[in-house]
Amino acid sequence: MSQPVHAVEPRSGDPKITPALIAEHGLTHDEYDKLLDMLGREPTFTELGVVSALWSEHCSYKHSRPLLRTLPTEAPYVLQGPGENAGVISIGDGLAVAFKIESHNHPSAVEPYQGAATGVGGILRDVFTMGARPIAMLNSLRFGSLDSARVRYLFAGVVKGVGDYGNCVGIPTVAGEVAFDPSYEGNPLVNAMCVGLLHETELIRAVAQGVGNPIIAVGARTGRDGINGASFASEDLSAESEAKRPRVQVGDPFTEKLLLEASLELIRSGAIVAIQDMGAAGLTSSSAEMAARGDVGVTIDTLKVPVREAGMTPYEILLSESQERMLVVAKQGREGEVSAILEKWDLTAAVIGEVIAEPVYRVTEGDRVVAEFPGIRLVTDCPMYTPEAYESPEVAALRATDVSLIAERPEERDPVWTLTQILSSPTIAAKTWVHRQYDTTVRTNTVIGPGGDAAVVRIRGTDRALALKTDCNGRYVYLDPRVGAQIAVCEAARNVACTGGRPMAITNNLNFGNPKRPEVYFQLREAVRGMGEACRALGTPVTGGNVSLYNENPTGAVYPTPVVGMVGLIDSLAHVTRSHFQEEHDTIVLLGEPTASLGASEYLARIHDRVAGAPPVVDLNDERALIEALLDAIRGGVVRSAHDCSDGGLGVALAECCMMDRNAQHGATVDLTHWRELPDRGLLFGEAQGRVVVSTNMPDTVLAIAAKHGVPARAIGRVGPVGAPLHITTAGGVFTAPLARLDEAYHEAIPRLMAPTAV
Amino acid sequence: MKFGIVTFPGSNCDYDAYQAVVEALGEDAVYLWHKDHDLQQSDVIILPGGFSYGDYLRAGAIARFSPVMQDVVAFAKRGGPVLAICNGFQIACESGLLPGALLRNASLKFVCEHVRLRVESADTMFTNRYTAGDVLRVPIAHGEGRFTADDETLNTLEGDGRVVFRYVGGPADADEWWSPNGSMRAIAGIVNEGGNVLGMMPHPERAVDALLGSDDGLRLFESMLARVAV
Amino acid sequence: MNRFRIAVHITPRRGILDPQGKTVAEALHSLGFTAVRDVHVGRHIVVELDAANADTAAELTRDMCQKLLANPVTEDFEIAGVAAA
Amino acid sequence: MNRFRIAVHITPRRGILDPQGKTVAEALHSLGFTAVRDVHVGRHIVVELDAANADTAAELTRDMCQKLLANPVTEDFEIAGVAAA
Ligand SMILES: Nc1ncnc2c1ncn2[C@@H]1O[C@H](COP(=O)(O)OP(=O)(O)O)[C@@H](O)[C@H]1O
Ligand SMILES: [Mg+2]
Repeated sequence: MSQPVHAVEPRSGDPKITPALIAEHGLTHDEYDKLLDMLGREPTFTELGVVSALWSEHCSYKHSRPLLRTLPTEAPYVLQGPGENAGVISIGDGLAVAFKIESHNHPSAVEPYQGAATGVGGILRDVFTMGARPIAMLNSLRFGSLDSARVRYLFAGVVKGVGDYGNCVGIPTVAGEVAFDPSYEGNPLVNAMCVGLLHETELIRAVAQGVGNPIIAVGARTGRDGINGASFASEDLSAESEAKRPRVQVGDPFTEKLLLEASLELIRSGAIVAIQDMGAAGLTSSSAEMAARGDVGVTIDTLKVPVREAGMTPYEILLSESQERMLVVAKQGREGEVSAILEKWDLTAAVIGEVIAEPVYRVTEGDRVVAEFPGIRLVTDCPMYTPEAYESPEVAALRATDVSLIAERPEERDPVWTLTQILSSPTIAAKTWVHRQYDTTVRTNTVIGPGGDAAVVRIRGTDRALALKTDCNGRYVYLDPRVGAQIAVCEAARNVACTGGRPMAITNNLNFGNPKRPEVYFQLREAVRGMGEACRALGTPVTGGNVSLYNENPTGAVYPTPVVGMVGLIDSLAHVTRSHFQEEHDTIVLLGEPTASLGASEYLARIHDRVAGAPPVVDLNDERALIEALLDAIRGGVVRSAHDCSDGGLGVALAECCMMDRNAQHGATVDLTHWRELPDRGLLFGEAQGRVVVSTNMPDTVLAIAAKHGVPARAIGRVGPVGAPLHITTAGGVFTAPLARLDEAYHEAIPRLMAPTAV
Repeated sequence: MKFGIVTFPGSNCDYDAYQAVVEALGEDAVYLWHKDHDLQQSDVIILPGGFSYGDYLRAGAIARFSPVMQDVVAFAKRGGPVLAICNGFQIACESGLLPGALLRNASLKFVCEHVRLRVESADTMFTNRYTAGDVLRVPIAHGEGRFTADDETLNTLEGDGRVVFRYVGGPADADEWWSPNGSMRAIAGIVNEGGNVLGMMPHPERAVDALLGSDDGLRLFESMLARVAV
Repeated sequence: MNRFRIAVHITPRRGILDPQGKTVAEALHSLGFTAVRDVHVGRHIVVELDAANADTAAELTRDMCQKLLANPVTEDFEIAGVAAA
Repeated sequence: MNRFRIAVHITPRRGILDPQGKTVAEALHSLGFTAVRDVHVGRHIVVELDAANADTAAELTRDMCQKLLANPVTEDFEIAGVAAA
């Protein structure tokens, strides 16, 4: 039953509504019919723009929402689940953590530096608009092969953009991942995650309320930046979107820093009821979403919006994606306080509208109405789609390949050669070239920064800390979306547990191709299913996330990449555990069991240039037991270091334990002959899940704790002196890897590849 | 003793300096607002790190004109102790409190890591709790830290023992000069002629807690306690 | 072959936000330069190269701007002058 | 009062290491621009202001350079052009 909507005269100078114009705005026939039905008349140009933005994939999640509804979102400590600017969990003592991840893939493909920088800016605003002070950033990046000059340009630009923005605002970037694979050529993935801290009492939601309350635009002026950016982010990358370059936006981290301080002061002042970032589809989506959440009407006068350029139309003002802007709903009569706080920070505030009783979304230009919709239907009437889905037969065939038949290369007779080859694969190699450009220590809470498993950030005034990590192996998800997504959750949880953290909750970023292609929608559906299963099994609800579809380029879709951002809680700073060996003579214990499986491994990709086989099987109950056992042992004070086995398998994990920290490199002597029935390459480089390499001075206690949890465990060797080599004995014989060789392979690989790149 | 920490628009290590003084050192600290002409009777002024005015144009070039800087300069001319860290060092150079300039890192990249700093002079109000030759582990995090000055200035600095900290720890030899940012003569920190203004790119306030990797910076703050009359 | 010195101006594209220019303009105002209306900060690049004549030198430089010196997404460039060096 | 557009060049003083120029030169070589001998990167600042005439406009701008736009320790500046805007 559509409410009556006033007739709205077309604005002189605006284009006529034609089928071509409708198509240009990305509306299908059905969607346009829905619009006509909602309005009961033909839309104006402004209204068409508003709807095209709000009903774009980016704003409406029209292809993913039905799937996202299946994810677990609840736990006693979840204060805010999906649907807000960020998720929020309680961590005790009246403290809470707000966190969310966001993608800026398409903008970064076009302009890596600004694309990445503005991505960081957006996610920062999502977190501080919840009333939280950002305390840590993470980033999850995917690129094509570094052999390509264009890819090196994208990689260098993205890393600089992430760094410059976060460094300037003064938030440490403490963890992340970077992987390289030809499938991301031309369509890099740039996901940024922000974690903030707040008092539960300071939590504020972006819900417009209170008839008569003024709506205030805060921060930077509105320019013609990124108009239609939201629909831009919902299209395949193509020659056309190359032509859309001027839509790229420029970030201003300096203004962001002022906005951050001003916003937190505003929220603490109690003078406002709601605040939201003007992100994708700028003023349009922020105002419409806040109104919908509060089920109220709003009216906005575009003439009152502070603009950067003369002659901007309502259409442009509504859809501009100029950065560093906020929309605030203030308490009636307290506008003065609001502008006083903004003046203190040299920022501008302008009342541009108000909350009204009438259930309409109305935009005026002065006193003439240029757009009017029946309230929340603008948001709620967006069509939802469940496209056809089936698995690509090629992928099924690849998964079915018996990779054990792939013949070894002659060089592999020397396992040290194989090991160094894998260590120097850019996906495995140290990412110091990246995080050396990030301020990892500002705010003086970073206990463990980049370079181990998860990052550890202490909570001042308590004895506790957060453990943070993003993870996803796109190759696994490509070969088996459901299992691959389960593994992404498990690996993130394992990384968190290795530092002594109890996995609490996740945010996630679903980076997929064009959902209208059945094999892509299949990947999306199965990955979300697997993610949900793993989150249920590990008791880590999903508190929010982001969906980025149409990650394609003329050469095809990227690997389906559901990035998991995990937040864990460390109960006592005494439990903080590092991943590299600490003390000579400590016993090395392997928790979990190796298998022969080489499917989907880095070994196959790097040594044999093959992407094939089934990803490692993952048993969610075993993963849970492993985490419990590990945390018991850590809390019992018997674990000196813990490092999970992931990409590259046990061989890489052991090498990393020896030399990942260049300030303290220990050798080790390891005996794996217990698994003599396994082929060496499976034993050393297979990526069996559910494994952690622990070093301890009390092995019996560790083994007993593992047994209690039903986790297979075995002492496999001892930590050697500083600078000694890594000796490994297998059924195939003994080999000795000098640390210098491992160090060189692991630490110099990316610097060497990036050397020729100018800034 | 009371530390006044200036907050410029874009400062982001003011909080770290505050925590170092209050939590690690156990002294008083107040934030000083850039628009005010009020140092609130502070005994020591800290110009903290960050990106004042976004480091636009040149790091420190705009902040130097903040109202509070007139008072800070006057305070320094009266011999008042000023600790200028990172962006604070850049501001101090721009405002003439210290000689030279801090240019974009030779690598053209922002660099964040723990570096080794050698104490070149223990005979300043900022370093009397160290011994010359001590090698400290202190974080750096900057994109424009390449200390640059003409030879005459450099020679004077060396001659007068005003080079306080130097980057060392070359891959080959731990004592070898080795600058992560291309600074001339590997200079990491200097004092003014009066010895009461210290400018340094590394962050002593981030090195006051072993849990975070080093507490080698704490003695710098303790040195001021020892020497500055209250 | 002759040696030429070519000056190139790289400027933020009009309409695209220039936070640096904006901040500098505000700083100039607070310094009392109230007559200032607008400021834009770009790069001034001087390239010295060998070429047969001034035209080819300029041609080469234009090519460099497109390939490397200017960001085609956010910046405009202009060959400001070609002089024999 | 008239509106003027003044272009200012701010260049790293000769003798002071210009890593950016060096890196750009190398990058140009690796892109095949082998004729490039040398590159220097400075700032190109465009100031728009109101003044009675071109001379006072230039005067004002010179003053801005001395006060803020250029660093006397490491940079030279030059008023490159004054145009009516
Ligand atoms: N883009 C990045 N930004 C910050 N830290 C990163 C980034 N990429 C990798 N790291 C850090 O490098 C270390 C190794 O990363 P990764 O190989 O993903 O670990 P794991 O295999 O245990 O998941 C981690 O500490 C991670 O946080
Ligand atoms: Mg790990």
